[in-house]
Amino acid sequence: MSLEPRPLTLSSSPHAFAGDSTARIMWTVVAALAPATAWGIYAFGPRAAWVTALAVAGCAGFEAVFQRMRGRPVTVSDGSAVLTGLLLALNLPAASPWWLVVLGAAVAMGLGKHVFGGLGQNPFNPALVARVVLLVSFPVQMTTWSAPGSFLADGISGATPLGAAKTAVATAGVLGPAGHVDLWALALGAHGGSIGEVSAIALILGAAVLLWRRIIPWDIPAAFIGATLLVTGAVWELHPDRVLDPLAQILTGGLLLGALFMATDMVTSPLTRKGRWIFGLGCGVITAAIRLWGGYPEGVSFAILLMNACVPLIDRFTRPRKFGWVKEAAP
Amino acid sequence: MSAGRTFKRGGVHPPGEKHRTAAVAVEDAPLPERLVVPVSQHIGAPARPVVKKGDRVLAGQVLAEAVGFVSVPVHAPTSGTVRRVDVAPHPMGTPQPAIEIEADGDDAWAEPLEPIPAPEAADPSVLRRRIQEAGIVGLGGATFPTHVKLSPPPEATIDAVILNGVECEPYLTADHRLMLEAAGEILAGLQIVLHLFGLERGWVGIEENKPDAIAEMGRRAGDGGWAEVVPLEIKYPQGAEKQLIQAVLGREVPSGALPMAVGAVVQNVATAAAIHAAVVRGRPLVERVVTVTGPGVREPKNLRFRVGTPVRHLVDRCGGLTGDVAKVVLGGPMMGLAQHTLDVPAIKGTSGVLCLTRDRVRTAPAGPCLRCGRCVDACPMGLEPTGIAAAIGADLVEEADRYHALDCIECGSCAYVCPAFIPLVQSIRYAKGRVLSWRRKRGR
Amino acid sequence: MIEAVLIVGGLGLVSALGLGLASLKFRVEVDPRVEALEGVLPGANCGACGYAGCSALAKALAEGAAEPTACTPGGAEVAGAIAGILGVEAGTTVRRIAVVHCRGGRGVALDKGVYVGVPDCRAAALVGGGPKLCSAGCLGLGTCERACPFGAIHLDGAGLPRVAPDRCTGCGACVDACPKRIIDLEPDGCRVHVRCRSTDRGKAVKAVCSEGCIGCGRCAKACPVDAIAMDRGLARIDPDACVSCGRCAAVCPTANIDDLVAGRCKALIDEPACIGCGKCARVCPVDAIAGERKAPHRVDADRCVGCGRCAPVCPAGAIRDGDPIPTSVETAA
Amino acid sequence: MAALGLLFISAVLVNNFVLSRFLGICPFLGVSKKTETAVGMGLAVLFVMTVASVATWLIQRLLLTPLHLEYLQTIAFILVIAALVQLVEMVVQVTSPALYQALGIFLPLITTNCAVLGLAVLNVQKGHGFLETVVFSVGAAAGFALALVLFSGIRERIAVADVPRPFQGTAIALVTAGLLSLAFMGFAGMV
Repeated sequence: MSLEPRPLTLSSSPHAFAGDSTARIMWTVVAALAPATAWGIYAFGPRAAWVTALAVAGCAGFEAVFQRMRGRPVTVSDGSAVLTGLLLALNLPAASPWWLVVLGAAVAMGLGKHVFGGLGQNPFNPALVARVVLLVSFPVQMTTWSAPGSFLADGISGATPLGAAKTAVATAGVLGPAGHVDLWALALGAHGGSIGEVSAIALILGAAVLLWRRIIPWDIPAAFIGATLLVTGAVWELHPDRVLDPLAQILTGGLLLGALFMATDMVTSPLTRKGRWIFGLGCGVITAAIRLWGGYPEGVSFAILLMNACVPLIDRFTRPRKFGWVKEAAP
Repeated sequence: MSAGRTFKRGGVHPPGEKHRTAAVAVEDAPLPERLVVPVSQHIGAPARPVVKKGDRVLAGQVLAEAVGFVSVPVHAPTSGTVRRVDVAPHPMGTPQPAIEIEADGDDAWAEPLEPIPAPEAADPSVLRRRIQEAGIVGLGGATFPTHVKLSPPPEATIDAVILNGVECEPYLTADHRLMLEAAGEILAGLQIVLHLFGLERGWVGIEENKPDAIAEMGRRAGDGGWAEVVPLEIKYPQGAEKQLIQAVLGREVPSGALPMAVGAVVQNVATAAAIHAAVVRGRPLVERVVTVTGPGVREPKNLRFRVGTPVRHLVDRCGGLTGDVAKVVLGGPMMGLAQHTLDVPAIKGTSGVLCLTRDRVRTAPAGPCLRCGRCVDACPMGLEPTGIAAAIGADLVEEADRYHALDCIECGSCAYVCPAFIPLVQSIRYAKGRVLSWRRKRGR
Repeated sequence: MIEAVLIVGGLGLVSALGLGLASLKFRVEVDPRVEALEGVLPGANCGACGYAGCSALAKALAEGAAEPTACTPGGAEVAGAIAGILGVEAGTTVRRIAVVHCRGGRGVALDKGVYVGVPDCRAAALVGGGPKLCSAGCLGLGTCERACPFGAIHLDGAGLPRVAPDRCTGCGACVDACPKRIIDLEPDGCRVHVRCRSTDRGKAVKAVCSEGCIGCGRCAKACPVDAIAMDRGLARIDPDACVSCGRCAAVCPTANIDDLVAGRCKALIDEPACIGCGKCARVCPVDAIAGERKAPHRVDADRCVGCGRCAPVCPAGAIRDGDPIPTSVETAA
Repeated sequence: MAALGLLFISAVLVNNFVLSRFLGICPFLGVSKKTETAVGMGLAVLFVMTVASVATWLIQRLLLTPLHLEYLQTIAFILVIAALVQLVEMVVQVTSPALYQALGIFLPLITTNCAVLGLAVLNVQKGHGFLETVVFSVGAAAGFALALVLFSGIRERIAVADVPRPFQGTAIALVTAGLLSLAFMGFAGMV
């Protein structure tokens, strides 16, 4: 006789699972950011490590606090807060004062995430919400860039190539020396900027893993980068003396970090492939527009937030074609 | 890349897990001492019992008769004495009326239905009646009465008959073995179905993970071209009716419609074999092949059993359970029903007995949806499972309807891929019920 | 100054003319009563009336498609207001409240196994009928609690729903929400309930639940007014006939029957005050009151079940509480 | 032509009436629960804004300024707007009773909508010509509709989210509106 194992598990079908989990996805993305983080710490020194640690710990801490306040299980171990913290840190200048980082973590977790009910329910990318709140509230601290290699990171030197270009055009009307950028230095990460955005190579390396593991879709980065390239390229053709060349546009600022790691955030990007293309294109066009004509030198964060806001509508109008429906009824 | 045809949208690739039993020949399960034969083993009106406690019955004798058109009779699986006509455990979970038979061990058969040795000369209405009399239902697991499927309304034109030998559910090999061991009967069944519609030519869809079955069926079908064996790419749910029709014929069954809307009829291979047995040999449907498998079973096997045999009896025949079984499923892992006890009867629709060990059973609670979109990509019906689940979770029935919850075929692909462990199929099944009652209420 | 007046006046005139013309073209008949009706309805949109929310009911009321008493949660007050607006007579409404017919909470009714899935009774019922071995039992996942628009239902420690009678409006949202159909609306007057819906045999019930109705029939025998009928092994109390005497609860061997009456007393007639009208005798369900017309009546204390129906009908106020009747709980203790 | 284009973009994005000038918050919060309603409201506002600003511009140019009655601006403008809103209300009630129901009190409230009046006043203050008035008005109304529709999409998502109790309802709507406004700050300095 077969002894009955008691009690048996009762659940609806299916009874087999692909094996991926939220925690695994989050931690994989965290791991994929390791090269960019490492480069940031190498380039900007221990100060960058301190900011990173503070942001990560801050987000994890606030996540726990807010979850406990709501009487929900604390899910710091799923890695989502750690990921937000890491992304926030990578978006901050290495010279950020401690209070800026902690405030950013609080804003990311509070206003960005838990006000909306926590993981999966926030319409905007929490790290970007924090970055933009800090940027408009503390523009000086948020744009005090350190030059890589200045291991003291005291905020005396360094402007981002985009910032330099904007200032040059604003003051002299032409790029002048600000137009001479070394593409290789940009790719490697030897220029000013926030901790995680400077090294294109490190970012691409990490994103390659995510693309291969299908954790991020390729459509969003492709559309995002493509659109930026196209718009800035077209304007560069007309005014090469006032606009950085399109390749430099891709390699500078937060574009790669944004396109590969922020715009691809599952929670705040569209569900379907068509939607992801629209989303990516929108991000690219807005980024280019802000960079070319806006008051801010960099537009990636704003662009992604703006497109985040469009996601519900995009989803609504890019429903997948249902099987057996020749023509989709009104959405 | 696979050369096989397949359906266009969605689908997943769960590990096959068929190695345990694919090479194990079908074995007859010995008769149990007691059999519990539910009167409801099909979709439609439950059969009405015509025997009472104490009656002697012979194998093949009618125990309960069909009630109406969408219903089939239930036959005695072996000879013995009726011990009880009462509610008894049922694979669906809630106890249902059943006839309990104490087997006498003789397995004496009643007079068979009159054999029709030359079905190609018989009148289609006679054949359809025979298929109902024999209690034949779809053996793929849906258990829809076969004669109903074979009786389209006069305005429908059927021009394609497809036999479903896909067996896309992981673990299961019952149809695979049947195609290897009874290819002739299956094809004879196909011939009868083709005759019913006055057709010359049919298709047999088989996934490419069964090359031996493809070869065997192809060999038996011969060169006449009347039965085309179609190799299909390995992708779940290839065996779902609408997906199979699209894979084989390239036709898309409209939402809410039956396959006959595109002129197609799909029958499982085991059903075809049962049709052959019922027509040519006059045998009612009282037995089928089941795959008893999973990491929790000592010696996984393909067993031919009599309807009403307790699952416990089948598991015992396979060496019993290993220690840490945590879930018992009737059917396959993607669409099967979890059981709370082994004391349920295996019935006409039981294609598998799957015993999963603790390490394969998920008990972690569901997390919030990450909107990763994997369920949307996986859904073969082009639905947004997460949208339906979220809508019904917030009690927005109308919203769930707008998401076309009713189109869901409950294949399980969405929940299979969900990294947040959300029981999407259960949510959607629930949503379907709510949408239906909401529509009824609105219609009022 | 004059220009100002002219300009503003002229603009007003032009607008008024334009609007006047437009209103001729775009005329819509609105029944002003609809708005008034919406005003008196509770606005909870509970759906108890069978319409999609209060405004839908208001429309139906104005069209005469619904009765003034259609809003059960609103009770007599709202019905009166509606009748006033519509200018009709309001019917009477009997106050009904939700009653849960199961006491198979945790530790009382056995589970089939470990349920993993959507934490909702209706969804859980789709997984093999739900995680309880008793197929008629409460699944305890709180769907009724969430369905109640008035916060009148809460799960207790054993996972069983408890109805707060003062908050329940009898809207029936929980009745529709329960997949096991174990919640009914019953007249508020009936305070004794069979808390089981299983029609299984006694043995089968005992195997899965220690407090289910096993169909022994003792309650039916004990009932002085024949309000209990045995239906396929399940006792059912007819709430209209029940006098809430609690005798059934006292004899139930599985303590399944709930007796919500706090304390009962035998009726006692103050003989000098009795005017001998006989009203009390007519309402007594157990014929415990007798007496000659115009002469003082007496209560047969052995027969009296303490239902309390006589006291309110006495025009002389001559009936008061006599000896207390021990409740079933005290009997059990 | 280019100037008009810039004026339009400025009105839609850079100086969005709702998200940058914080005008018309009442309907923005009131009728943004469903996208369908938001679209209806957006169209109604588009109509009222365009016609009202044209009408008020004409009144200002042809009556008030020549007669030196500028002090009557507010009352005259409100009169015109109110009449227009009445007209829209009648049309909507006939053509789409469902939308009329959904818009509820917010439809007549367009009358006192500061966005409409603000637009009319802005047109005068900025000394816009007729064509500029039309373009600016359509742009402003389009910006209002855009913000409203975007916001409604997000709110539909929030409706099924597990928002903490103290934030449910208007609170979370205001938080979201704030974040949306923050995102629109990216356009600052563009024109």
